[in-house]
Amino acid sequence: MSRNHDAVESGPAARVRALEELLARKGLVDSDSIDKLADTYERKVGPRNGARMVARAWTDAAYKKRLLADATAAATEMGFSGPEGGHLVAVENTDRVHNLIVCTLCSCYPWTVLGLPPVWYKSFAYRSHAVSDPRGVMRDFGLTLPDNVEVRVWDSSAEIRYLVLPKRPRGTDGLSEGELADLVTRDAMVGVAEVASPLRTGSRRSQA
Amino acid sequence: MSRNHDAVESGPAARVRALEELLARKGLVDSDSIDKLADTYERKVGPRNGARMVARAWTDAAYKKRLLADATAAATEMGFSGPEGGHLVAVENTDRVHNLIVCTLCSCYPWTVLGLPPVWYKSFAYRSHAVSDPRGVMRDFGLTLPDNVEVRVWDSSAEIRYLVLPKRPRGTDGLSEGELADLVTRDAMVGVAEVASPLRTGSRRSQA
Amino acid sequence: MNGIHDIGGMDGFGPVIREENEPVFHADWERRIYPLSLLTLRQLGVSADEFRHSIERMPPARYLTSSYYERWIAAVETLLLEHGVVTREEFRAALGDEGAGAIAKPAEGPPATSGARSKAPRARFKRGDRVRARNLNPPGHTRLPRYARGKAGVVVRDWGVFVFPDTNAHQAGARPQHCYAVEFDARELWGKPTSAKERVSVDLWEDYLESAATTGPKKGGKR
Amino acid sequence: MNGIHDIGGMDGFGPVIREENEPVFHADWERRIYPLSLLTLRQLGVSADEFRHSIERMPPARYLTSSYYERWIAAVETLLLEHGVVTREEFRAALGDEGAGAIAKPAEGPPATSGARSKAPRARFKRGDRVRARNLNPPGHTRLPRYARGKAGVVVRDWGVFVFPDTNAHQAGARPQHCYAVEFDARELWGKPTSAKERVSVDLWEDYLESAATTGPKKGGKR
Repeated sequence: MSRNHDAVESGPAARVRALEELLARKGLVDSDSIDKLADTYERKVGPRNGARMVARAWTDAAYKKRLLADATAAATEMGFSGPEGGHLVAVENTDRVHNLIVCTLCSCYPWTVLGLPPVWYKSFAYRSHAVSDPRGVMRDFGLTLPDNVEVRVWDSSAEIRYLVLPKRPRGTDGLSEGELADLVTRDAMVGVAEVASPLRTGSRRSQA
Repeated sequence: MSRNHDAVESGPAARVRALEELLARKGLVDSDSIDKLADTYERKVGPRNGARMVARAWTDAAYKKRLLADATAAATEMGFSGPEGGHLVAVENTDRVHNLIVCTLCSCYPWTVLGLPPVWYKSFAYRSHAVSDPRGVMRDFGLTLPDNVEVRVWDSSAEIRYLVLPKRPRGTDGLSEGELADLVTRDAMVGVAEVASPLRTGSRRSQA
Repeated sequence: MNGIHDIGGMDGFGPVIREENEPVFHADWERRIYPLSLLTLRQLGVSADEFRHSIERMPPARYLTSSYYERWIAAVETLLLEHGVVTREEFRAALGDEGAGAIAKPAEGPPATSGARSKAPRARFKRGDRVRARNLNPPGHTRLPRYARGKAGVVVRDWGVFVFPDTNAHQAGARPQHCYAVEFDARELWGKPTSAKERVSVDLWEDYLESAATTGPKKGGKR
Repeated sequence: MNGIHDIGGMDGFGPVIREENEPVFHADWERRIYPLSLLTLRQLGVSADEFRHSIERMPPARYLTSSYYERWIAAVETLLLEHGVVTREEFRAALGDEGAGAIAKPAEGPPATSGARSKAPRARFKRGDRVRARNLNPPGHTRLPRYARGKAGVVVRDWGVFVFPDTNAHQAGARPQHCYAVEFDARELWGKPTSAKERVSVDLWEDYLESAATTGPKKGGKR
């Protein structure tokens, strides 16, 4: 798979190598700084950050209140901050309202709390249809919302970055904050999925 | 030049050959009919038809009246008719109004009187900007209209096909209908150019 | 559909380049695909509306990277496949792939309309009427350009009765109705503060239009 | 500019395809161009606005046929050239061509604005106000999507003061002003007769907005 990718992308690969050499010669970039920054996004920043905030909001009413009032501060308080997290806003899913995040003009995304966006979030298919047919887009992900649930799409056209606070699933009463965080997916925090109940998986398993 | 084209287009060339063979085997098309139709558009139908109508309108007030009232009939009367000429409309350029024809959604064009459209008419550059920046598009052709001339763009979104009746240039009083027709260009009948005066060319020459 | 073909008002395509002494066809394959297409469409009974829509359903990147006649090749392949004249297997044997129809967006037409409407319906609008193009975004074929939607203009001509592309392209009924030349001020279309006068006339079917009086205040005076 | 990047509401791109267990980067060159870009932008003092606009100015066909990180490569090359850090000759020696900047649409910014505006200007709108997105089609950078232009909505949040992208991207002034979340009913945006409720919120700067009362009749009631 990754070998395939390398083959297809030999053009850009060679180009980036040449660019890096050129800019290194000019003293603009150096290989160590590049490695360090790449490592940060590969290892330190990712959807796990957002998942921990969600899990805490589910278990700590005061934190949830702070999160919905000022998500930037609520993220900083847990150690998550950065240039793209400067204006973070959390939007809450309920039984009546479901939120969906998109950036139609480019691919703005809450890096600090979700890491780098997946390819589908940056795809033309998602960017074009999330605003005109959000229910159809959710169906592409296997999520079919009842008609009486209002869909609210947030197009990140400015410097605000959105994070969806998903609904806490049933059957999670006894779980710890850490166990809850394990359930929370990136897709749920963008709004193309709900957080699956561990019960459902369990019952399906017991039926099998 | 044309060898160059063949090299670039070896993909489509092979594809069209295979398609033609496949459809011929199915009895849908035959090579003679294809040749005949291609010949028609290469030899019989072209901007010369429109130019003759324009020249006649310049010299025959009654014809001009008929042309502006019903261009389809005025074309048929001169022997020009066909499936794409069914709803022909002539729009007249004056000192106060300049008309420009485009088809933003595809490349509709008055085939019967102008032949097949040139590549620039079908280009994305022309289709996109003719409606939002017609004066800029005309400048691409070297035509700069005074600000007090109103520009009227006709987007051929339905089955009406437009023909611009250009202004008759100065210094053409003594010319015959045939000589006038020789002056009328395709570009002028689309509206991206004016018909050049033979005087101006003459005077430029006499200066040289 | 809001396809890539609907590019009126888009930026970024650069200046218009004119070719000196341009030939009618630039290559022998162009000279052949053009009549081949016309003959095939006639044999299959394909309307201009359906043909246009087969081009519009090309993947956007492919549309933009294809030349005009390459788009015709794609359209013919799509229609041959969709009309059941050529199978994917036959295409594979002849072309090495399954034909452009295999990657075209499937057509999503409106429900078929009854033939109840008369063939020469009464015109709802007349010359001088102030109208507004409706904000329609149908999933199928339409000839209402995006740049005109929601904009107010004036009827300058009634062209008479024509079949309706939005249904006709999908064999969902001819729905004949009046088609009008509607003239829009460039300031209305593009919001630009032009000192120089510019107007754009778009030919619009009656179902695309509503009386401007019902949706907004009358701007400007009589014409 | 009405660039190819402004694709909200476009059709034809097919379903959204999700990749299972997707890695952060799909190739080593992606892993390098991303931080390389960030570091270069920082060195050159390029704002997010200017960076975005360098992507938007790619030729449309190239934009659509490039992957996300390939667009970053093009943007970095464009900015290096335009900031005079790398010459076309240097690119030719290193890359074999003159770099993406040689084919990017030149930026056409607005005239520079004076710094007269205060840094914390007064908000013209407040939560609950009915506003209309203006029909602006500037030749340069803008963050007002085409699908929202001319449409009426309601201010649901005042995000505070932000620099104005349309001038800031072109070094034509920061022009700080309030930016609001404006919520549009999907029926207003797409004209569709949806039974199910859908709303789209777009973050819009004050200069993009006008009071809805001045341009059309008030629809609907209070919220």
